[in-house]
Amino acid sequence: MLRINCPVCGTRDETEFTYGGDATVVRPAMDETRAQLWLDYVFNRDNPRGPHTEYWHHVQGCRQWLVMERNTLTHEVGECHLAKEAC
Amino acid sequence: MPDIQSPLAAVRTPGRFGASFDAGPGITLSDAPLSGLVQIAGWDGFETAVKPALKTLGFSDAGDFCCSRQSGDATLFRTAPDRVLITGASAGDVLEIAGANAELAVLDLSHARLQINVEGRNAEGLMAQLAPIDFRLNAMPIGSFVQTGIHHIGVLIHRTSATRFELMVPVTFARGLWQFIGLNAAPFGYDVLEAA
Amino acid sequence: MSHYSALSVFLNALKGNQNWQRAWRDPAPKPKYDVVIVGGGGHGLATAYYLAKEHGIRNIAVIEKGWLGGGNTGRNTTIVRSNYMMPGNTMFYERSMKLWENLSQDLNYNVMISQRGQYNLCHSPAQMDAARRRGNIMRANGIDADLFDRAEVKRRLPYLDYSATARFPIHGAIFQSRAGTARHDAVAWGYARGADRLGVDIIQQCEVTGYIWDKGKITGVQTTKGEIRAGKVGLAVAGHTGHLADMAGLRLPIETHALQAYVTEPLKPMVDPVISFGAAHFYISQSDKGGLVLGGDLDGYNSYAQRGGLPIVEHTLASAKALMPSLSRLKLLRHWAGVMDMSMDGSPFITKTSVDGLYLNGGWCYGGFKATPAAGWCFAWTIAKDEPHPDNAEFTLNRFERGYQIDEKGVGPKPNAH
Amino acid sequence: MAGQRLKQGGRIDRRKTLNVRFDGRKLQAHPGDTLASALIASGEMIVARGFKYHRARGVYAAGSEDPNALVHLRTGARHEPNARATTTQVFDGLESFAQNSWPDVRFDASAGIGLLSPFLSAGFYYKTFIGPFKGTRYWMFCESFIRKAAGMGRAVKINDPDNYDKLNAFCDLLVVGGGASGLSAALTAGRAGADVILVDQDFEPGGSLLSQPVGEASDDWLEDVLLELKSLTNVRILTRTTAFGAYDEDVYGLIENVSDHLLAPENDQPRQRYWLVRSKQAVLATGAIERPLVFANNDLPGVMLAGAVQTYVNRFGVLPGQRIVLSSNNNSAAQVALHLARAGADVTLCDARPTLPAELSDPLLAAGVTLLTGKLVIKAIGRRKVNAALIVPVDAAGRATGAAQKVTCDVIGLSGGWSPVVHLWSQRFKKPVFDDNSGSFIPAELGRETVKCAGRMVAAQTLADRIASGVTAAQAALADLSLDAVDTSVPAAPALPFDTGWADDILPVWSVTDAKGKTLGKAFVDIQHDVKLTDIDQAHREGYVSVEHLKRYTTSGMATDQGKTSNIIALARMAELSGKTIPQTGTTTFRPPYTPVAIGALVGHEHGLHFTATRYSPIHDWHLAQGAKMTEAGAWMRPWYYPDGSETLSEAYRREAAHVRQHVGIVDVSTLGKIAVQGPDAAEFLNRVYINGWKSLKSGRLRYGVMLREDGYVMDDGATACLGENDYFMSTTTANAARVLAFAEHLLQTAWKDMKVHVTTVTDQWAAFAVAGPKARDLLQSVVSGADLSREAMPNNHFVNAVINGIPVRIHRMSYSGELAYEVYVASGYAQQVWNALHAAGTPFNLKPYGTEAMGALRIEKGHVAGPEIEGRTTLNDLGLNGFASSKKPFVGSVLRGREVLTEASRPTLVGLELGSAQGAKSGSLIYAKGVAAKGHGEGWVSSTTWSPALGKYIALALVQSGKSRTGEEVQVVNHLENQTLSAKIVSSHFYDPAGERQNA
Repeated sequence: MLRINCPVCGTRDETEFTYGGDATVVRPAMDETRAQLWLDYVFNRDNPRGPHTEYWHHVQGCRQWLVMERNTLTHEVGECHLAKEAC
Repeated sequence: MPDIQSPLAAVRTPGRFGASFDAGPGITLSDAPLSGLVQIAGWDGFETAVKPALKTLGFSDAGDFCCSRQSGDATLFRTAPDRVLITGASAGDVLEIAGANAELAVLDLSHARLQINVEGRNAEGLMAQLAPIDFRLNAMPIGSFVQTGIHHIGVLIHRTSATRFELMVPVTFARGLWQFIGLNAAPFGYDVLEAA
Repeated sequence: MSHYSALSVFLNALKGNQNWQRAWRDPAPKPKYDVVIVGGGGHGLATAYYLAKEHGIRNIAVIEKGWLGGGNTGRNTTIVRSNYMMPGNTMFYERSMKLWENLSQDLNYNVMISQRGQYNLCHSPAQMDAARRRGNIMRANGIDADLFDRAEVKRRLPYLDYSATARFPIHGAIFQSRAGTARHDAVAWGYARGADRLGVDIIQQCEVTGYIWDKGKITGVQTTKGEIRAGKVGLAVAGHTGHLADMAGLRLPIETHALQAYVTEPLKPMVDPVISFGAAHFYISQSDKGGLVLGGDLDGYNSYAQRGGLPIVEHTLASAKALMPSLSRLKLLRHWAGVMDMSMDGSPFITKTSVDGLYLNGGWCYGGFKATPAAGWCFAWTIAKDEPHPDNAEFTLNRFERGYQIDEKGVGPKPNAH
Repeated sequence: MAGQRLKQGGRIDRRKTLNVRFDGRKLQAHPGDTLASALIASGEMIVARGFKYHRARGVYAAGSEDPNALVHLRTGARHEPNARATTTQVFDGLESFAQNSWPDVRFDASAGIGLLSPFLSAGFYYKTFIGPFKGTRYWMFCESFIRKAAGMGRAVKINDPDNYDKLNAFCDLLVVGGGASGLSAALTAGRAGADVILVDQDFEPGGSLLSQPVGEASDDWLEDVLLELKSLTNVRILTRTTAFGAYDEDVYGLIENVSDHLLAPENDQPRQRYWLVRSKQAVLATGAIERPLVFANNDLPGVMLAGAVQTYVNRFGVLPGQRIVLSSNNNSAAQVALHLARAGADVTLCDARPTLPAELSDPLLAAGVTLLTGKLVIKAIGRRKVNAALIVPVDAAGRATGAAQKVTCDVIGLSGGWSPVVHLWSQRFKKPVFDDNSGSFIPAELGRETVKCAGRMVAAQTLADRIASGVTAAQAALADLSLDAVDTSVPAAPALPFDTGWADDILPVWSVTDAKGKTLGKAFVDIQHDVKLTDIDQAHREGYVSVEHLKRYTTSGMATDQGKTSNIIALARMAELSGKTIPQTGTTTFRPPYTPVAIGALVGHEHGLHFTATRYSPIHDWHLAQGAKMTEAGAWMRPWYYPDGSETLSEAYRREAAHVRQHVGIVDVSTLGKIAVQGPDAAEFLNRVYINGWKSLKSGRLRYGVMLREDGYVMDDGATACLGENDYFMSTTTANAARVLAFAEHLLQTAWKDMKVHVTTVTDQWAAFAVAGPKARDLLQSVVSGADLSREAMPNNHFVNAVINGIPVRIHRMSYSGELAYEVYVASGYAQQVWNALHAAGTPFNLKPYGTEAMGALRIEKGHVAGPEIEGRTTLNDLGLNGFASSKKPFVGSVLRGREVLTEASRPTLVGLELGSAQGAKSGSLIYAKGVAAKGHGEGWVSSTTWSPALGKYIALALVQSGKSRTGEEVQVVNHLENQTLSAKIVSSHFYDPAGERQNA
């Protein structure tokens, strides 16, 4: 059981959230027409074994999308902040 | 306007259920439609933008994420950095003033949720069976609220006294949740009150 | 090396079982092989076996960082089936099924392939329609399939929940009678022994730490047991594909996720076939030892940890009780997890890569175990001939660029949903 | 001789006798007994049969590590297989039965299978049953017998009548284990004010202290500590509670047996309660399990763990035998010998060590114990229970060095040292480390702050050490909690005779063999799975040397006890054979649960109708009252059809659909997803997520829109209304509502952060009804006020606010059925009133409700796509929706939809099929050209089918390769599964009123 430290709601069970995958991929601008950039965004992942920056959506809480650091090998969770406030 | 119809009409049977104890049932369950529920949302500068609207209800600011604010019959919940929910009959009073501000988005949700009240000496114990939250008084003091899941459905839970929790649940899930809460309440013994 | 048979068991028993020989050798790695397969699971061992058997390439090493079959080969729910609908999948999995059907004889090792059948339950008219499409494609491709209505399912599986309180009533099921289970560990051991008998060196406790490069081409691997040169290097490292691909500079359409499996205490026979619930991701079968083997959803987030959490345990067991309410008082004995390469469309890769000398077998999602024979067979073909067999022609890495997503579920590029 | 109840002693209440039965035979049982102690007290030596060879088995241990005493418990719906007698607290009316035996556990017909054991050695299955035949039939034939023979308990297929509660708990400190160290930890933390949960699997706290004789000094210690703990309101003590798993982020799963010690749960209490504990810190004080020694016939009833014999004597007042031989390699058996001698047994203690220090041997000799040093039991003698022990002098490896002597006895108690219970720790942190001093695996020092270990689990030996380690662990936890330990003066450890532990001077012997290393008969490592020492040897010979291979090849450690007493022995044997140390050989990974957990316990109340939450329309009860047949649509229940009398589905939907075309019908579409899209950038947002343009949509209008996934395939469709400049009302399909909302939030919060848009679900706020049919306008106009619904005032794709019976509604004009149609939106709390008003007003217009099946028929007649067509693999072009896509702007999916395969001309595209036959096609049938063999994947498939009341024939929607260009072609529609081959003509998917005159009426 992961416990996710939502900046709005506090630390909560993972069951209140849905997972959104790798948060380091950057959605191309709307007017971007190069397919490769879209392919990278939609399909390709670093998939690291170790520290991972990932999206979580607090669907049963504040409905904010969060960006959280988590180790994929140990499941240790780290920093978590609002996706809106992430750079 | 006619009465708001409860989604529990067919499943709420007033009476006494579950375990029996000398001290009487540990739980009392009841429900009530929300007399008003309004969401105000905004963007950067939300806290400033929303102030005038909140002021009309007597709230000084948008509040914080853990505790409700009370003013008259209105209760304010800061549900997200850029959102508040206001319940109470007077909540609708903000629709006009907030609606006039393009930096705010207002929404009447008064039919979207039903209030289910969990009350009694075992209220904390029952709540602990329902949601993954620490409901003990020191962790969740009177006036605090949480948005969480019961039976995997998003709900807002407001503690209004040491022994009372008010649950705002989506009306279309209310019927099933009510039954689910009843199953969980059986070991404490519970009374179901007449419709409000 | 001794041949296995009832007679050999009998004769050995008379001698107090003292004369059994090693099932496979424990050689030191040679400096160079024609082919090095990284990964000593079912897929890697099968690849080596078929390279040697079908293509006459016998100077092969299989390198395993731990113990043979210690990855997903030894962690799955042992189900074997060929009920795939998408072009690109259908015939591949049917090849696998056909190989399974004679694998014990081929390997002279009883992998206990038991075709007790699989039911995929349908809980709505829409699911019945989807099942009909799948079943028709199977039939039209020479694969057995039957569609049963509720009454027939109830007759065959009377112990499921047909009551008025079933949250998702059973409308019917699609059935593949040739589906079933195999003894998962035996598959790794049988292929290992088979490959070893054909001269393949199986090297355990040997971890790949890097590649040997020559002018942009991979010409071997660096390992904890030293450098091993190779004409070709094939990866068959389910769950760790991303990690080994990363060392070769490849970024893949794969996320690694943990999938849990569960077994109950052993019970006298109660569930003969494999049964898949249609209202949630859940399936059940009973092992020969008597344990009910349960499978469910992914934990849902990237993980290499080989352990899962309680939320999915709860959900899986709730599905079990929803399907078969009488399971309630039976006891869960053990739950564990494997790490899966979840690809972006739920289908695998058996392909050359953009790096010369490097071949990839991965992205198996949940499907890896049942694919073992065909994956080995097709990967061997691809490595030996430098081109795919028609059965794995679509399992390329560039299919996303082309837009050919082999998406059996139609959920799109969401790895944890396949 | 068999076991018997002592006249005095034990922590049982002799004044009360409970009615407890085993295979129908009445047992002597008192409150405080376990089923196992009652069995022993009643002379029931054979309580089970072995898994493979059906050898007689007796009670072996006194806790959850027992490999043998598995029984059927209770009858009827509360029947439970594989229940462990050693942890079953007796109750009045308990019925238990032997399992895996026939006709009787004492005379099992299958016992003869043991003669075949040489042929059933390790890996036997892998080498046989391969057969000379092709295929799998031969194996499956053999397997059918193997399956019947295997398994242990028998399950009943009756629903469980009991309830299970799930409880979410939080605490500062979870202490697992209520023995001396756990109690000390809990007390230390409790005094400091920490919020503590202390759990113990037993029904009484005390751990091994309960195995001390009643009246021993440890009783006072226990009483004092428990008294103080119970007085602390910040300490929760849970007995009968097993911590079965340790999970990430310091989450622990516990099972509390609330009612299992009763005949049935009482007063609406649950059978069990599943605690999900989030603990900031944990002290694991889970104790240790005694290890046996392996020798020939070590599975005979009467062979037990030495500590278990002590427990039965001291805790339960049961002497398992009168003549007891103890076989030991460490100091811990000395105390056992002393207590047994005091209880009146004739005791012989064999110790592998050549000499014992005088402080041990003198008191033992004084108590009348016969001491045989440098000797161990090499064979248990007896047919169905122990009659004698064969004892030999041994060397340090356990090999016989001289002649054997036979000692008559009825119990052989074993102590090969102890294994700390590292299971929970290992579940989280993987591999424990080997401690040479104690010869056991203990938790590694990881520097992990949140989990501390104490007591025997870290190989603390004396009671004083164990208490001290509990205090130390709690202090460390308190420090990490930033709490001060106020008073650490836990009551001092009482002095116990021979309080020695097992580590000092242990001689690590694992098995006892002859001089050549052979056992003198079957010697079991894993007693439950019938894995013999020779099986381990054979696995080694065949190269299955890694621990995991060993385990899987021999099945050692994989039984219901998960090898609690056997894993270390198998490992030690493999180490010995490989010439390696134990740590070099490895250790297995421990998996949850620690002890088996009832499936129902983890399910709680989420079963039956509450398996998942159900969603009901505000007028659900009306549908039921009308006799509607309901159907599941995702979480929702929807009316499928409203049978008139005995109508079938087929009859009802045809009538309902025809009625809509002829008169007017009403369907509850409250399930549609509804999303408020608000803010200054709302129009731009819609412009991005929909394929079509939105900038021009005026207030009061609505528009159909289609959304793609990021990869360019169609995701969803629906209509969106412009309520005001910054205010839109989006509708989605029922199935995709949650997904669309989450996707919109994702885009706004991660990619388009500067857009001023909020999306909020309003699905619950609004009920919606579609009123469709030629008389729809007349009906609505007759009941609404404040709105002109005339064709001129309100054309298609417009909406208007109006009032029905004083209730505000919003009326959208748009048609899914192809008829003149409106959607009436009303706040859900008023939905029933408005629905009733529409029905009341509808009588003159012959208004009838229709269900989802008729709705489907109508939309198929119109060629509208729905779930079967938007199935996740279809493109805009496939579905004939390309025309909606704007070429002037980018939108979600607009680049990737241009990929090669997505734009191939030959892709299957949406067409209509007209069936000439008297039979309809079935969805999921495949399409083939005429005259072509119906093989392969086909040229397309049938996605939706119906009888068309309007056209008077069967029609279907299908996706067919190059579909549009094949209009007019006759094709085969093949349903292999149901032996149906039909002929159909490809037509436009717009079957009915393609010009849309009816909906524009």
